[in-house]
Amino acid sequence: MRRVVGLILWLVLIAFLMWGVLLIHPFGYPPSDMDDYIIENAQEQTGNNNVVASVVFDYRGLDTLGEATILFTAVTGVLLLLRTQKHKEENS
Amino acid sequence: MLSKIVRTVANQLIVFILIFGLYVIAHGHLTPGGGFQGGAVIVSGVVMLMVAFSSQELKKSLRERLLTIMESTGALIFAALAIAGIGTVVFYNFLVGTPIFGRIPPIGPNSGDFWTGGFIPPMNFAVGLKVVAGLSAVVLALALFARGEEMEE
Amino acid sequence: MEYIPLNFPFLAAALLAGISFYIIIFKRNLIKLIMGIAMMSSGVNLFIVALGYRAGGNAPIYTDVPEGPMVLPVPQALTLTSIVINVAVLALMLTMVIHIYRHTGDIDSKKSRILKG
Amino acid sequence: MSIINYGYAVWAPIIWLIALVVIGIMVLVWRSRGRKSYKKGTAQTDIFLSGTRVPPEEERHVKSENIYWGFFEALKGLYRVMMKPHTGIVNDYLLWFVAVLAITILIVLPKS
Amino acid sequence: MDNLVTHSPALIVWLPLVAAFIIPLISLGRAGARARSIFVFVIFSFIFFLVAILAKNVHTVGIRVYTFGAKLPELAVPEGYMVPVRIIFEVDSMSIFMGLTITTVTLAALIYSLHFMKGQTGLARFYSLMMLLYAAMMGLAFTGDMFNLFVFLEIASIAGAGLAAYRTNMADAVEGGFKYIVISAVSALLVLFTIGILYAQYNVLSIAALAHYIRGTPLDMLALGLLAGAFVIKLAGVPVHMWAPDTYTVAPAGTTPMILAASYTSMYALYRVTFTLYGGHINTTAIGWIVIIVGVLSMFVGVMMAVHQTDIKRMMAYHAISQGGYMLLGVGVGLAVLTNPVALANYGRDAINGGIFHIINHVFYKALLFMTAEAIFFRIGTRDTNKMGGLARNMKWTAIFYVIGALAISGIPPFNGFASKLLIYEAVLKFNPVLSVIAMFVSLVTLASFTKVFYSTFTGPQMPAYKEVKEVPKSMIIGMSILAACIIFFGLFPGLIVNTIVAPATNALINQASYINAVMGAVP
Repeated sequence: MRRVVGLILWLVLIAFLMWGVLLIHPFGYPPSDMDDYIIENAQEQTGNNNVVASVVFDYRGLDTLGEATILFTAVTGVLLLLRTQKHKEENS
Repeated sequence: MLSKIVRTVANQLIVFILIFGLYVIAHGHLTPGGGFQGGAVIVSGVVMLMVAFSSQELKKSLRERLLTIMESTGALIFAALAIAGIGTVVFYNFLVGTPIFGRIPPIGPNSGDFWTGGFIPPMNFAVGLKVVAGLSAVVLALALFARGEEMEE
Repeated sequence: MEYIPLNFPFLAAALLAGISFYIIIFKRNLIKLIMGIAMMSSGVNLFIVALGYRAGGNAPIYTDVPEGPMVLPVPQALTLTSIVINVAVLALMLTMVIHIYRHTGDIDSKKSRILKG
Repeated sequence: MSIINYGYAVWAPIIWLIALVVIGIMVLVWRSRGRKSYKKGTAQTDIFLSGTRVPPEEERHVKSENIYWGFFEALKGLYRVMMKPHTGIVNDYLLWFVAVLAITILIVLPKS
Repeated sequence: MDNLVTHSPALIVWLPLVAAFIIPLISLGRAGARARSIFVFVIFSFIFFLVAILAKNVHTVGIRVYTFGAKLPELAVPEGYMVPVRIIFEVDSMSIFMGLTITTVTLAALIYSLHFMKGQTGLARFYSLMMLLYAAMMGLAFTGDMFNLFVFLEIASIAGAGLAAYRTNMADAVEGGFKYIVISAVSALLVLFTIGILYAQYNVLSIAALAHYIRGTPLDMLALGLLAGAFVIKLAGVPVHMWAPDTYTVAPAGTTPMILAASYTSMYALYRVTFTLYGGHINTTAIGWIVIIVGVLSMFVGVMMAVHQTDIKRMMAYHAISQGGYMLLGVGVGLAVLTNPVALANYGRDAINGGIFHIINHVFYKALLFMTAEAIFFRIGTRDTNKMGGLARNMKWTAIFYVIGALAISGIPPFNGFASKLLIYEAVLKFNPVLSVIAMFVSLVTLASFTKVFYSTFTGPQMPAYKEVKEVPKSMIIGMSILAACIIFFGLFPGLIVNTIVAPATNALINQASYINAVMGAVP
């Protein structure tokens, strides 16, 4: 029962996804308003040859701060969960 | 702990892995790569050491305290570089035009100049430091926990 | 480069994401569940990076680049961000699975259901 | 300021509070005029259980799962249906998620 | 001071992030614990001050745009160009409404945690994660960029899951955290996929620019469906609510309100998407009805499951789902009549007002209730109501706060729950009387369920096992009393609150054009 319903729903969803991606612009010919601006002006504005690095650190710098934060969060979470609870009591 | 051959080779290889990782980090603004990628390369070296020797060996040198300090420092440098442009706007590339990494390369294809990129190369270093410390800590903590041990202070 | 009929790269990425949906619905093993999520993230990353491809384009890096158009840089940056995010999520998930294994002695999702009802 | 006013419904907490206090005083006045024969601490207040032993106070406390027993008994069928999806298995949660996604898209898509 | 106001949107997100990075360093020192507490509170008071001045600023000048890395904060679109390139923070009244809610709750949670967590291990990382969760929620509320929204969504999920699984020695805690992270990861990946679809069509990522271009093509509607589904699971609407009781039950008390607030930031994201991103250009009736149906189902199923529970926190978690249904119902009615100006003016606006007002009310009283539940757990070590009894004799303050929260959640005047529920009832009655009757019935069952728990937990004879139970420490009482004071204030002056912070938020949601103009206004 669960298997049949699950299969049907899954097929519906995957059909929608695949139908959707077929409507996207032809592969290799994307619209490029924002990216053209970046490709043309990145060298001048950030003084940097690597446009991807310009995007990562300058144009979308906050995303990268968020990304670094996510890594920090995950490391903090992992070390928090793998702590030992027996000794090493906090000095309160 | 693996055999002596593996350990010797790993001991030699770690130098090259470190150099390659540092190269990827340092040239992140000129060639493909950057802080995350280079950091991941260096961490792969750490994992190699962990396989060749053992996590118990490694935890003596990679202490939790050291890794925490390294990671927080990397993140703080990144955040500080982000806020340093607050005279204009946060994340303003304030280093462009200054002597440190401030040169502007010729527009169009060129052969690349190391001292370009504004705050991007320092940020790459900060991120690299952070990634090395963070991922090493995760890998080491997971490996040690699986053996019922813990990281040393 | 010729126009590729039916957007095959997008289709492949969507299919990868779709298959991973099958895994996360039907596989009871928690490690397999995590692998499904990793696969889904790969599918989504492929999709996004394929969006930025421009026919005959070079990498958007001006160091010794040949003449010609450049592929879009923003999708590559987004993919970079998303890869790191997924690494972080996977690390945390694996940690929790280790703990679940410690507590229940099993990694079957049917066995770890203390909270229900 | 403290009025939500739709023309037909008005909500003014301060006026409501004043009204509450006035009504409270009236109730107290009314209560003080009642019978005075009730006395605490006498046999008047003891529990009488048809002659059987009255259990001590701690055992008389009604447990949480016994409260509203009739309500749950009457709605047994509803609860049987409702408990079914709450299996606690994470895969089932994701299956519901897929169902919601599929149905949402089915409803939304024809509007384009 | 002017500089501070100008840069406050960025600083409000930046400061807690930096605080989270510094906290592990401070805790390494010898007097780590004390220094950490002082540091957290100094930083957080400053953030609170920043949020307050930003709220005042937004109230006077309208939408604030902050562009990261541009030459001027207001320069969202580069000179002589037609699309925004950089990441934009766009703070309107709705964002600041969420910001005020989150900040108040976090302040109460931090004060509460001070004594609650004392003597536990791993506190440095615990507080670090709390600050990260706060930063992520504020970023989610302020951001004007789709991908940035995804990033903050992920930070919030990871930090929330780490906090939920904090008590790793209990099997259920890890399980709850795991369920939360799996659900969050899958829904966040769907959001990312949707961002890909939108980016492929319009080649922009900023919400305002996307809203400017969206015209309701089939791909747009597919994206709307995926986004709505992904956010509904994050805000725990029935039938994808099952993770919420599991996670809320096991999270330590100081963090449960924050995870709850995080789920409401997802609700904010849903409103942002439906109103601001799609609102003006498509017929929103269908999506409005989806939101209404999810809301009604949430109300009913949530409350019926809640009556049945014997675990006190799990009961409250189900009530959180049920109350979330009220918000969805109110805003859904507004969404369904968004394209009909007469109905919108007649009752739609009031419905949205009620739905939004209910967010802040519910976060306050549910946070208070979670805190009382965990205060009981703190003293007697169990969450099972079957084992409790007579606790009001020893824990008077906890009992009083519980009563305040219970009356507020059941919609008893003059507490704040009544004000927002009244708005919802009245507006929904004009839309569809059946829905309004269901809402009132749910409120009734809510009261019944809280009465049951009050009876079995606080009243009755003193249980022999709990003769020695003491009142909880001061800082926990202070944390709870902040929220209780807010509840009573909001209940006594609902008109003031509605006029100053709720109605502007409603206007910000409905008025899509001004949101777009704030970014795209200069475009030829």
